[in-house]
Amino acid sequence: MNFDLTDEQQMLNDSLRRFVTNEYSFEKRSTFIDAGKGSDPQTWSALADMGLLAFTFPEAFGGLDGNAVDTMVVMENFGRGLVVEPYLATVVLAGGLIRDVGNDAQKDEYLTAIASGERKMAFAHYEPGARYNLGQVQTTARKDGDHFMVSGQKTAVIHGGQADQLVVSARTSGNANDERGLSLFVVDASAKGVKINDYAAHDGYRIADISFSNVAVNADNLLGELDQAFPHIEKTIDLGIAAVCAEAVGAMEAMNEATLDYIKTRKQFGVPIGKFQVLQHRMADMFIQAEQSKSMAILAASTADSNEKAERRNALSMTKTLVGQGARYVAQEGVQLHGGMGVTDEMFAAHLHKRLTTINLLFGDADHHLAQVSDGLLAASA
Amino acid sequence: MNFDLTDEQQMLNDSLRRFVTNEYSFEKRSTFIDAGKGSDPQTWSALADMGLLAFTFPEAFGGLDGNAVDTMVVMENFGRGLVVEPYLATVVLAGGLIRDVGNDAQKDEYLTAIASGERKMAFAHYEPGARYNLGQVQTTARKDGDHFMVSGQKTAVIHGGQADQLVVSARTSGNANDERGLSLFVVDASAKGVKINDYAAHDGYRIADISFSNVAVNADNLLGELDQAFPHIEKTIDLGIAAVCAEAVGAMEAMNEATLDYIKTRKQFGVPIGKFQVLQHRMADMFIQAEQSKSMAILAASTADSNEKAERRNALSMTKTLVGQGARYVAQEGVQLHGGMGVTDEMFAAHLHKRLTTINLLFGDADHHLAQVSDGLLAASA
Amino acid sequence: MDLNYTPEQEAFRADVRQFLDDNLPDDIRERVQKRLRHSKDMTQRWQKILHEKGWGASTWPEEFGGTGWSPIEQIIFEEECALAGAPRQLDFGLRMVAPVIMTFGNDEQKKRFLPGILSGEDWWCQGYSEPGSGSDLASLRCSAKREGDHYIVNGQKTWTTLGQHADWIFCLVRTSNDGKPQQGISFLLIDMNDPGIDVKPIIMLDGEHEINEVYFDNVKVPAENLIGEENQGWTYAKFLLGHERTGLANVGQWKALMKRLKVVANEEQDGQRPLIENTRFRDRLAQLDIELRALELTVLRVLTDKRGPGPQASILKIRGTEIGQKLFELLMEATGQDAIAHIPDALELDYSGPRAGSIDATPAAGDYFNMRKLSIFGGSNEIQRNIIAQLVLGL
Amino acid sequence: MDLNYTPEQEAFRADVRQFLDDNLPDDIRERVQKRLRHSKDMTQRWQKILHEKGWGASTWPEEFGGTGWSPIEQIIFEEECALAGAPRQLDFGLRMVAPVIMTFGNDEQKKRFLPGILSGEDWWCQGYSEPGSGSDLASLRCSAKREGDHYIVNGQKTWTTLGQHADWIFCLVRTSNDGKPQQGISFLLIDMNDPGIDVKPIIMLDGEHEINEVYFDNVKVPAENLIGEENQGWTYAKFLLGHERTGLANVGQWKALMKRLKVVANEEQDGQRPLIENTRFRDRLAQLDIELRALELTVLRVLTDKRGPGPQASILKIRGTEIGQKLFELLMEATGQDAIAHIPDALELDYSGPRAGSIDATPAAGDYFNMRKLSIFGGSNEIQRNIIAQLVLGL
Repeated sequence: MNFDLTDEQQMLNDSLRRFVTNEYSFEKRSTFIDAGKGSDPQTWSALADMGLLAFTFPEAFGGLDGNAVDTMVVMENFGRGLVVEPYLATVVLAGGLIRDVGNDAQKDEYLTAIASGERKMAFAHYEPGARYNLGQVQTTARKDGDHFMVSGQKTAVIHGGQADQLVVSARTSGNANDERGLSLFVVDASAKGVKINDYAAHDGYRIADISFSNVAVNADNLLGELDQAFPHIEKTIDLGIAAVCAEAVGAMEAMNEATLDYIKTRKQFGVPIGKFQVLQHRMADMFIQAEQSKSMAILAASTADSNEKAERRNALSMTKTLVGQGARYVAQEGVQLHGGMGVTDEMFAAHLHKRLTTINLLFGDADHHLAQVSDGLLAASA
Repeated sequence: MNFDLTDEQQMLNDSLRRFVTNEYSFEKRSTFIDAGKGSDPQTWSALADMGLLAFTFPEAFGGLDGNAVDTMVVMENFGRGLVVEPYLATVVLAGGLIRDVGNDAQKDEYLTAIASGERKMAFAHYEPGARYNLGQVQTTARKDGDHFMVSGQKTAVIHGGQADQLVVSARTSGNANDERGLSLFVVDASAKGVKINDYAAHDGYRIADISFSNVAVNADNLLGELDQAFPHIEKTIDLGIAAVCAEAVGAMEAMNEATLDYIKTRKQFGVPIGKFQVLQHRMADMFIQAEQSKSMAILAASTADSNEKAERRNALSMTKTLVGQGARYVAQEGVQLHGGMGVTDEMFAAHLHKRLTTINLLFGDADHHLAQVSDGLLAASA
Repeated sequence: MDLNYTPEQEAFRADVRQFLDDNLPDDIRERVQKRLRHSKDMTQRWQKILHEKGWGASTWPEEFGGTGWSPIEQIIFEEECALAGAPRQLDFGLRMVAPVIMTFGNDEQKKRFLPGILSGEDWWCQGYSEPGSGSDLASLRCSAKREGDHYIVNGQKTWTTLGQHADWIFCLVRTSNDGKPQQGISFLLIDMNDPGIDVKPIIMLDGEHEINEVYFDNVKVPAENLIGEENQGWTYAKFLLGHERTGLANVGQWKALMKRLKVVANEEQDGQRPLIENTRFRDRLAQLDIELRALELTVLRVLTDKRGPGPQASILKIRGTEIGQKLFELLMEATGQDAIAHIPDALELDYSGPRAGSIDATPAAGDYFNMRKLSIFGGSNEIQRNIIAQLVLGL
Repeated sequence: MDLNYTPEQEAFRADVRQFLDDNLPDDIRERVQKRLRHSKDMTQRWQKILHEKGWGASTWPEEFGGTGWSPIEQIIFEEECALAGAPRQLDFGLRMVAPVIMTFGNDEQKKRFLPGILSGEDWWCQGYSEPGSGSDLASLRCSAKREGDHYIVNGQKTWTTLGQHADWIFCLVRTSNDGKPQQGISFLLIDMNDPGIDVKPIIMLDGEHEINEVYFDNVKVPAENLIGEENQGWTYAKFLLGHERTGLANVGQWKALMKRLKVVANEEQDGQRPLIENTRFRDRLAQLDIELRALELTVLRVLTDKRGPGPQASILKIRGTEIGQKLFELLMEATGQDAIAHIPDALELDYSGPRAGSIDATPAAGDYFNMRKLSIFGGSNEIQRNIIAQLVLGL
């Protein structure tokens, strides 16, 4: 039982902390977002140069065999600086799937290109009306000679508009809500029949709705086994949950620092407002929430790579619940303690607020995951 | 639309306030409780003399045709002084049922005796394992000549051990959870086969578990129509809910006054602790909770007499939810703000805490009633 | 005690509803009900329509052209307007500066300013807060020096909501530095077209332009624009804050929003079922429904209390803003991941491009972010709790 | 980073569990698991059994007869003891006065007092709070005047938990009125059998006798019972408070209680189904399960932090007590109306009379009431938040 980072992780952490502090100022970030590209080429290649894009890939494909704890270190720092690069989409989600179920040829093609920064990818899974139910897939892939014809709608695809290729889940058998019968395909974003509505997101990310209309996908682009994708989708979402929970912890800590700084300097009635006991206790509770969330984000990162499904899903749902609630508390109170300044777009706190809020909506909100844990209790008692 | 008490209600309120203040001190109350009788003869006859025990009965039987708003006025004052007399059991519950479904002979026998203070009654309805589900009745009444033979278990009978007669719900047809098939009987507490386990309650009341083993009940003692008791049971419980919610409001106001008084006088670090902003805001929230609860207790009292079942039950469940939550908040914070003193039995605040806590457990707790409101939303949307 | 509306009140409600059916323009209704971006034009058009009916000022006495309605009638009117999708009337003129002018202004000022407020021709904004003086309003520094029959105003105001549209601003200005900070404050009405006034937008966290900074550089204001007596402005400001808090309960709007939220919960899908069948979501909806009912009854209790709304009005501000924020939070969570996309163009009525999810998802997150202001502006909820503790509880 | 216990730690856990299986007396286990009234005898018997095994003091270094266990081993031990139904060891001796004696006492004092604590023969209680000095501990007035080789103690202590059983009391006493209030305080050990000591019960809101007032009337205490230096007691008290807070997280006990709560949720009926099938109840159980897991991990993080537990320990006290209170609240609500009956006799093991509802209902409400103390005693949670604000956040 120990909570220490390895020396390598500590180094990674330190260099990322420096990078975010020195190279990713709030002002720079704003210009990146205003450019509307979903990724800043210089930043992305800097991340590639740091080896970050390959860290969690197998050594054979240029990586370091990193795990979810490494991802936690990365995402926590991204959270502190609100880095909006497509790391989650490309490396954690799409890259993670290819790493976990791709064949060697696919790994060679995609992981290497991701690692070098040449290629961006995204994971198109959620569908309109599915809400957070992972098995609810109506997009179909119909076998047609040596192709699959993919048709359907995907929604809330993180950085879907910036991806060169999309990993798409589609139904190859079964009914709309069946867990069996799902398969994964790598689809070119530029393929005929792919239509992407790319939106800015409130949090500075990009997010897309994507429709597939009889898109012809070569059978070679089937990722993993036919009909067997569901457990891999679950695991990938769990990796995503662990990643955004770590990001939330970084953003909570940044919010707490910004707020603490603000209430120590901002004066009302002749004294710094941090002298008011009500704000002190509120700040103490924000601190407690961040610490509790950090503990759970560690649990999530330590469990997300596991293949023991029930235990893993329970730990991840516990984490997403607590972090979602903690993020909401810290986001709301952080703005409240900033007073009027907190609701202006010029304050970093406002942007931390927005990201913390949307993290709760990603991969299932606190209510959704509390229900998972709760129903797990029922199953355990049966 | 008006929230004013009538002149009669205002007079009732004033005289009760005086009675509770002058005749029902905390010290006296303790001696009444220690006596273990569940009712103090002098107090009970004083209430009878004030006409209180008859207020809500028909004029023809010595009453004043009062309504649930009158009961609210009474119970709010009882809440302020934590009066532990069997008013709720005798007048509101058992008396209310006899008033609503009894025939003239029954009314003449029981209401007149209740009004004069000669007779106490209780309503035995809830059963072991039923929790707050009103239709869950397994006690049976089997017709046998001109008698019914009653057998079964009742639990949490408020002042059941002090009653001369019990109004007992029993199944005369149907299955355990059917709403149809329930009937009501007046049963002598001293009848053969009635076994009463009379307990002190944490809040100073008395509460009993009662078993019926082939108790012979004369067919004349059937109250209302055979098999048709359920809607009357519901309405009686609603009257009970309105009553205890009013009581809770009185107790919350008393808790707020006691706490305010305490934090204005108790000094720490050289100043009254009421000068600490955190306690000020906590006190403000206690005040807000009491005001919101009061608004809902008025709604409950104004609706409890209605025969429009869906609307009435929804209003009562809304009220019990909000008052249950408010009572919990005020009870917990009241003790917390009293510090160490708050957890000692010598403080009035401790007793307010206990009564506010048990009120949440009577007739369905906040969770139970929130579920009723919630499921009502689903029904309304269908 | 009778919680039913009287037959007269019900008849009044029917009249209001009929009027709204007949007169509320469809485009305005649609903008409001879809929670799209509001415009100056829609607010002014609607005010004009109300004014023509004689309903321009539901809270004013008849002598000034108001309706002379009772508090209950005002509430019924507001509720029906909100449920029908009428835009909120502009508080700054109708409910803020007007009561001050009526109570403390002279006859000339009443004649000059009230008609423009009533007709909606004059757009008013508020000049209270300054950088560094938010909750601590009395520390304000924007100065007005008397020079002959004018005041020369210098300084800055901030958080000026909708100031970009304004014809007039009512300001608290410092006319003296003697005595306590509260004692040297005056209440001045300033023409926004005066030379030396500069309005700069502040962008809110939802990306919208709703608030502003207003700079005064040697602005010459006729002395006849001073309300009441010099250095007595604090008294008028406190009077006004009392008025503001009662309105902030916002029950009518929240009821309209709750109604919409229930529709949304039926329309949004949660996999194989409508969201309303999700027990956890529905329980939160039910909880909020209960809290809103308690707030509504408390507002009615306070407004019908013969003693009038005292500092207890702070309760309404606190609960009203808390409930409003939770409503917007639930609306956002109801639309889930669809709420994340930020499509500013889609907040216009003529938008026909793609949008993420349903029409309810479009404004959901932006509104949630924007509404964080509710517990901050108009006297933060911390200040309101201080008021309760000090003025109601005597702590 | 590895959240698994090492094989050595797992082996240690198995040893502890085996020992508990073999040695924890059934009657004691039953009392604890049924949450019946605790007795002095059961605490002392169990301490004796542990002492004979060499496990009398899991938190002490070996040189004083402790186990010398690592923090993780201590946690495993506590958790297994709680899960098995062992009674809580008496903190006042083992975890409060003992560390002070070890750190600040002289060799004579160590030899004299530690063995009795370890064996459980000496029952200790705490004399800190006084009427009027609760959270503001430094304002205490109970005086000790030096006369020759004795101190003469006069004054009153209160909130003295289990003082009715005590052989010894460790007291903060005022030995000087010079300087700041903190500067004149000394740390004195007093024999409860000394003439002039009077113990009066305070009945808690659950009706139980657990705390006391202790009066000192010219009590003659040998000067050799002074710990460390005169007037330096405040330093030792602060040291001790740090120790107390870490223990207050109580994770082992809460895990045992959570386990029981899950059983209760399966056993209690909600009409036609077990309570666990009630979604609303189960969701609250799940929420608490999550919070407890977060607390557990935070405790482990703090305890394995090489920098040691600083003022962050206040988090553990706050969350530990909040979670404990919620557990008892849920236990009470699980048993519903059955919890209302108050049957003091049924808290004894040999009770065979009637009881309302299940065995879990008997102590449910009383425990809930009693546990309100958790957020008040040992430095109220308000004080803990002050500590975080001031010492951790620098406010």
